[in-house]
Amino acid sequence: MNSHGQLLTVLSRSDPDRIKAFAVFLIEQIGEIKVIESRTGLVMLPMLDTAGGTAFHLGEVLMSEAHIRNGELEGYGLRCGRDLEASMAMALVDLAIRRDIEKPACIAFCAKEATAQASEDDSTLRQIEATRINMETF
Amino acid sequence: MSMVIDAPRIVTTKPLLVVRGVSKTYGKVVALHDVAVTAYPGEVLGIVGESGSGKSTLLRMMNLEETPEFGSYTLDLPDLRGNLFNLDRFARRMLCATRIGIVYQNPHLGLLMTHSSSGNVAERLLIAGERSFATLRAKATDALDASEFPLDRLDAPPIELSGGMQQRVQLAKAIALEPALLLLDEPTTGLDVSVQALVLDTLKRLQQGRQITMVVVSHDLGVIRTLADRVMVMRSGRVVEEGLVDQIFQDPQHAYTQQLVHAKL
Amino acid sequence: MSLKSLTKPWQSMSYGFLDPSAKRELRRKMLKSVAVPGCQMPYASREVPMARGWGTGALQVSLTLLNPQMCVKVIDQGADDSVNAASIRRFLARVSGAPTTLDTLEAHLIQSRHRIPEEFLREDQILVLQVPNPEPLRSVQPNMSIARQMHADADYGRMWLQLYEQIVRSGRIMQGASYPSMVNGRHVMTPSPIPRWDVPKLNMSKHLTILSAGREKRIFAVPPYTRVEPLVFDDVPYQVEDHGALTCKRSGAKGFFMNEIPQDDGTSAFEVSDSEYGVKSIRQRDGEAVNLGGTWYKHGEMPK
Amino acid sequence: MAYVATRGGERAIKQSERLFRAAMGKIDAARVTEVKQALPYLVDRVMGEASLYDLDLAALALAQTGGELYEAVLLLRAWRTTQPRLCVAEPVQQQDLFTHRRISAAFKDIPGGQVLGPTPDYAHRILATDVLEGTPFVPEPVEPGAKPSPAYQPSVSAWQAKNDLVDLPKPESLHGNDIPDLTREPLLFPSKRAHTLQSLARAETGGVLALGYAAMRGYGQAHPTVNELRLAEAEVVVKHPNGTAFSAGRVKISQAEVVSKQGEKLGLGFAATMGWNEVKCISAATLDLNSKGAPKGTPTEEEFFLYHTEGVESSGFCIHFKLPHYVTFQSSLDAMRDAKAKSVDVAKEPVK
Amino acid sequence: MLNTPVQGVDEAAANKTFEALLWALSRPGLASNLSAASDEAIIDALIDRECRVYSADPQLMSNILCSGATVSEVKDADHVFLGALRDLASLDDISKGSALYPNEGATVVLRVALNKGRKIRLSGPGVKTVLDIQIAGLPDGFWQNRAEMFCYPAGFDLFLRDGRQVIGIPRSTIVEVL
Amino acid sequence: MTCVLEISGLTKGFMMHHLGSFLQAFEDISFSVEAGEFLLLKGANGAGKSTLLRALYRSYLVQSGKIRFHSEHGVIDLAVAADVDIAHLRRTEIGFVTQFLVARPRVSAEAVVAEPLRLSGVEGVAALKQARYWLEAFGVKPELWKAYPTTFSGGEQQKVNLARALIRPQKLLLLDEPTASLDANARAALLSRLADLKSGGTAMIGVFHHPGDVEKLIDRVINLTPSVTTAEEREDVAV
Repeated sequence: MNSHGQLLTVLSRSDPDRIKAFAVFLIEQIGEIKVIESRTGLVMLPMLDTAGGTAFHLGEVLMSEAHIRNGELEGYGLRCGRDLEASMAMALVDLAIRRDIEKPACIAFCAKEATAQASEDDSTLRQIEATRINMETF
Repeated sequence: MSMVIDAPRIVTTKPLLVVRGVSKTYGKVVALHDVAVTAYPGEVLGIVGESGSGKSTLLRMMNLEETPEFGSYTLDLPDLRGNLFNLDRFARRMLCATRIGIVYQNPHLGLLMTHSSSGNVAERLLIAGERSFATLRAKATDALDASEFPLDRLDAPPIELSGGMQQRVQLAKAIALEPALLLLDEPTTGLDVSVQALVLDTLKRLQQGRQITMVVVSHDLGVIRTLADRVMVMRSGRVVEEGLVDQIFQDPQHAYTQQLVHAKL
Repeated sequence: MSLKSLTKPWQSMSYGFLDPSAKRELRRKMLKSVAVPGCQMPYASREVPMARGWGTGALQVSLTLLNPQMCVKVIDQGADDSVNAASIRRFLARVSGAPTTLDTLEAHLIQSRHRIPEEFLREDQILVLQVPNPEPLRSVQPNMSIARQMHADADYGRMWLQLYEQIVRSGRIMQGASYPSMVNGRHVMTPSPIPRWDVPKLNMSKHLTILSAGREKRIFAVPPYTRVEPLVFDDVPYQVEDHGALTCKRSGAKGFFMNEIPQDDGTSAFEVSDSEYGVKSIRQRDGEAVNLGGTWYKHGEMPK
Repeated sequence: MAYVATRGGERAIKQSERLFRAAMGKIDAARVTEVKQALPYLVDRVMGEASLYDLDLAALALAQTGGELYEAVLLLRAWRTTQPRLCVAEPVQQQDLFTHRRISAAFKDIPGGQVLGPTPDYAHRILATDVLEGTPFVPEPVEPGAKPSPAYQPSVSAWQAKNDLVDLPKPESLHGNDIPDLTREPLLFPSKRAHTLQSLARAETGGVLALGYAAMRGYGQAHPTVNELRLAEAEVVVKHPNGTAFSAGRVKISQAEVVSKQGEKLGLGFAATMGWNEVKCISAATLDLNSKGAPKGTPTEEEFFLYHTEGVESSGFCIHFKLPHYVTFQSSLDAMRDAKAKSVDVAKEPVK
Repeated sequence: MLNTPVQGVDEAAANKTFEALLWALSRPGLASNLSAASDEAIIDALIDRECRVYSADPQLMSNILCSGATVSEVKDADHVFLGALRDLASLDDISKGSALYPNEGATVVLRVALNKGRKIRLSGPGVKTVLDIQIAGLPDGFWQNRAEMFCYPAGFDLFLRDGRQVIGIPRSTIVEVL
Repeated sequence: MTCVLEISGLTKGFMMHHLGSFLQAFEDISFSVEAGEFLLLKGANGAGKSTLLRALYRSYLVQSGKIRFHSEHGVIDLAVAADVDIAHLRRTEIGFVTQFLVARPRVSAEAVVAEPLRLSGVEGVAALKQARYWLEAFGVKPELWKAYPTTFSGGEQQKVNLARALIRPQKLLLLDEPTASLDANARAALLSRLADLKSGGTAMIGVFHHPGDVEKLIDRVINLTPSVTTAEEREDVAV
């Protein structure tokens, strides 16, 4: 859970209200923030076809992007949907972790979100499991 | 077993058509192997062989529809130098439109079935750059007339015509620009015997009247005997024997030619 | 500082509707189409808020060219007041802030469906034509790859043959609008479905014409001073619509392309197809001071 | 001014739009939310055909067009044009799909098992008319399984390849930017496989079904068997500026593989789309399976089905015939009259 | 339902530059004014992540990278910035497309001095009859080399920039050295 | 006297691949012919008389030996001359007369007869005039001249054939039983034409069932019957 990739994955899926509320409290401590990008845009999603081995485009996903800089360090947020503030919040958390500002709090926030997400998945998968066809009929 | 034939000594004109060392393979199948063809101006060269012998591939190469892996092709015509297989697409198309005529076994390959017959002939002239409607009309009519096509059907689309008439439209299209070389791919196969004879007769007259150099490909020995001065016998992509038409038919040397000639009897 | 102040306000639309990279692509392809007159250049036609076939190709060109200083006129079938023209004009103005006009002489950019105005276009004007089907060879060769090869080979025998066939069957060339034309002696193009009347206006004209087909994703152009020659036989002259002697019943303008209006008594009346030219003619007749421009056709004839 | 007729068009179009909107009344956020919750499969279909994944915008498009699907798709596709492309995500792979539904008709049981997931397939199609009588229809809750279903499932075709039943090509290793993109380049024939699959992914569901059905009924060369059908969620894996890969979220996708005997091996057809839309994927995969060597002008020929299932283009072309065509019509009329006059002249000529 | 979006500064500059380029290419030999006296103006108007660009001028590199374009070798580039051209050899590899794909012919931007130097005569599309202009700063044999390399409609299209001024020489233009 | 043909060491046999056997037709034949000379080939059935004629015409290929023909273009060995040279000589200097006409549909009798002249370059009208003269000489009724010989009786066809074969004076004429089943009038016309040609310098080599028909023309006889007769008689390979 501690790799950068896993952290980002959790942050991008985190509850928008909770991450916004959490990020506000980081702003002051980070200090000067240069906003490189704050926009919505499209992320093209390709898929690998299993019959011909060809990668092709399924379509585009609307995402909100935030790219900020403080000194030499950069923070980045990219989330599904058009909630620009949520992606900005994600970029702030990313930047804070890299700058070692409130790192334990950030890590704890991520851990809590991860648990919530895992529990959501578990619930979904249990419902799915209920639809499994049991083929051992004889 | 027989003796080696000399090079020409009396006839000093240059051959119109010279194909040398042509080879072509499709995957592992050898379509042609080191084939050479020569045809003199005004000569009719017959190519016989069963299907798959490579004769049609060879003809398509002479019409520049296909390119071999090796070999050269020259036509002794003014302003035309070098290996024709190296011509660019434009030069090929113009050469085929203006100097080479072709009649296919299947009229669908050579004709636009729903355009007028005269239009089919006119297309050649249009490709060659003719832009006068009156001239197009006159030349198309002449060519159809020379092919003994009934002029009251001038603008009938080939789809409404009999097989024999369709071949006449192809022929008219082929000769519309007085080509130096006329290629015939099984020109009468698939026609009724009586119609076959008429089409062959038209071909013979045209050839004699205009002294067109012709290469005719057929598996039908009757067609070859009627039209050709000289014959090449092909098998499995190779030339097994060639000679004067009466010699090939009366004194075939190669086992395969003998079999072919005897099977006909 | 708050999250809100860091975040840029959400702009749900770019200037001129198209996002900047879509515009860049159109710019690149417009340049290529000018560099090879009459040659269809493929481009990534984007989806715009209008149905395919309603001028989406021309719209993308207009949207790329427009700026707040550029005055735009939109014509559909000769009329500025046609519903589609009105709708496109409103859209162009709305997303670019460009001023609009109905007067050919005032416009910098004219987007048109199926007509070229009767008044001369100037060097500083750009005409953008809507093209439903950019491929002149479509009727003789439906396969696009083969048709493209035919253009590469300048192989237009079939095209000519089609004209020959029409004369044989009908005694004349039956091609109505979209008359195939040779551009710069090399590429045959369809001038979009403008009437035959308008095709000579493209030949050695002072203005730049861009033709764009959105559904088919093709763009081509006729630069100024470029030869545009309708395909005709030497001995069968090019024939424009027989409108030279007709008089507009509303404006009295004579010698222009007309719309035929069926009348209750079974006869036809005519009115000038270039609606704004008709309006200006009426105003002039009524004694207003109108700036009526010079026209390509004089007394129903196109001077050589 | 003597002449003021020209404004009729502008007024008419303004009023006609008002009249159209009047039927739908006020559109607010609540309505969009309602559409999103009540019609998830319709929202999915619009997102798939528009090639734009965003539940809110798709629901808004539906609300704004009153459910006129072609219009809704057009609206969404047009809006796409205003947005920059941020990047291309990592290609989604079958084994990484967070799977909700997975069945195979080819085998009774498959490694990983068959899970039905959400489906009305076995529901009795009875209208709940009680709702109209005032008794709400409340769905019964799912009784969860004792353990969670595995999120990720192995591929059936991979098992078939191991058993030498199918030839699976080596997957291409393409950089995202190198994958051909139909929205940026024209469709040419023979089309690139990436174009074919992308075109099918955004194709109009009804059109794909009609042509796919033609292939299934006998206008195709191969009878399809559903090899594997999945409704799933895919991670959108992107890169942080420093190069770290992460998932920026999940989107719903559907995917179908169909098989038929081709010589000594099985031939595979494939299709996938954004959103959950089984009928489209099975039909599209059937077209893919049947396209090889299909004769020109038949429903299973690539050029035929790709051109004719592009909903925005075909519906646009269809309605463009409503536009005035009087100039082009006048031009033809003129040629026709002249030709007629000429033929009369010819008839008057003396016989030579 | 909509408010008119505002044209930003960058957008306005790119629009103006393109207007100049389109005008110049439509009227070979006649100069028009870019939004700024730099190749960067051209990059901003034309180049994005879908382009492959070659630049002989290292100063342009940051703009090119910023546009998202792929920096490539000359032969793969659709846009070629050569700065002041020193030798003819660098023209050989520039993509000229083909009769089948004329669209693959590159756009080439060079720095020259207008209104001095060699006199050339232009004709072809965009030129009413003929047009004589002067261009300095191109290597000897440039125009002859160009004519030999092209097989219309294959070829590349030139923008020759002198400060803010730019002239266009599309491949369709026939150039005669006087 | 001028030599027209010198034959030396001529040997011909037939390899019949389907039977796997070889059949000797003649071996080591040598003789020569002068201009205006008429040579009769004699021999038992199967001695190779017709085969020799066809070998001289190059319808057959020989195994060895030389056929030196003194053409207008110099001496050429017909055994190995190029096909085009042979074709040229057949059009201009060497004729072959058989009793059978190869008629083509829709070609009139006069056109059939005129054809060899046209092929050798004589202009159409002049060729036709001569053709009619010879048709008349061989006793073909004028009403038949424009008709198609495909519809003629065997006898009439043969007359057309002779007219065609003999219309053009040749340097060398090969005669393969042209008199068989010919009526008396036609035979007389043939003899008269042959005599004319002979006095004009044409060298002739002929095979006749009834040599008596041409007795007056014969200058020399070559007997082809070999000292050891072959065991089997062979009909020429016919097509």
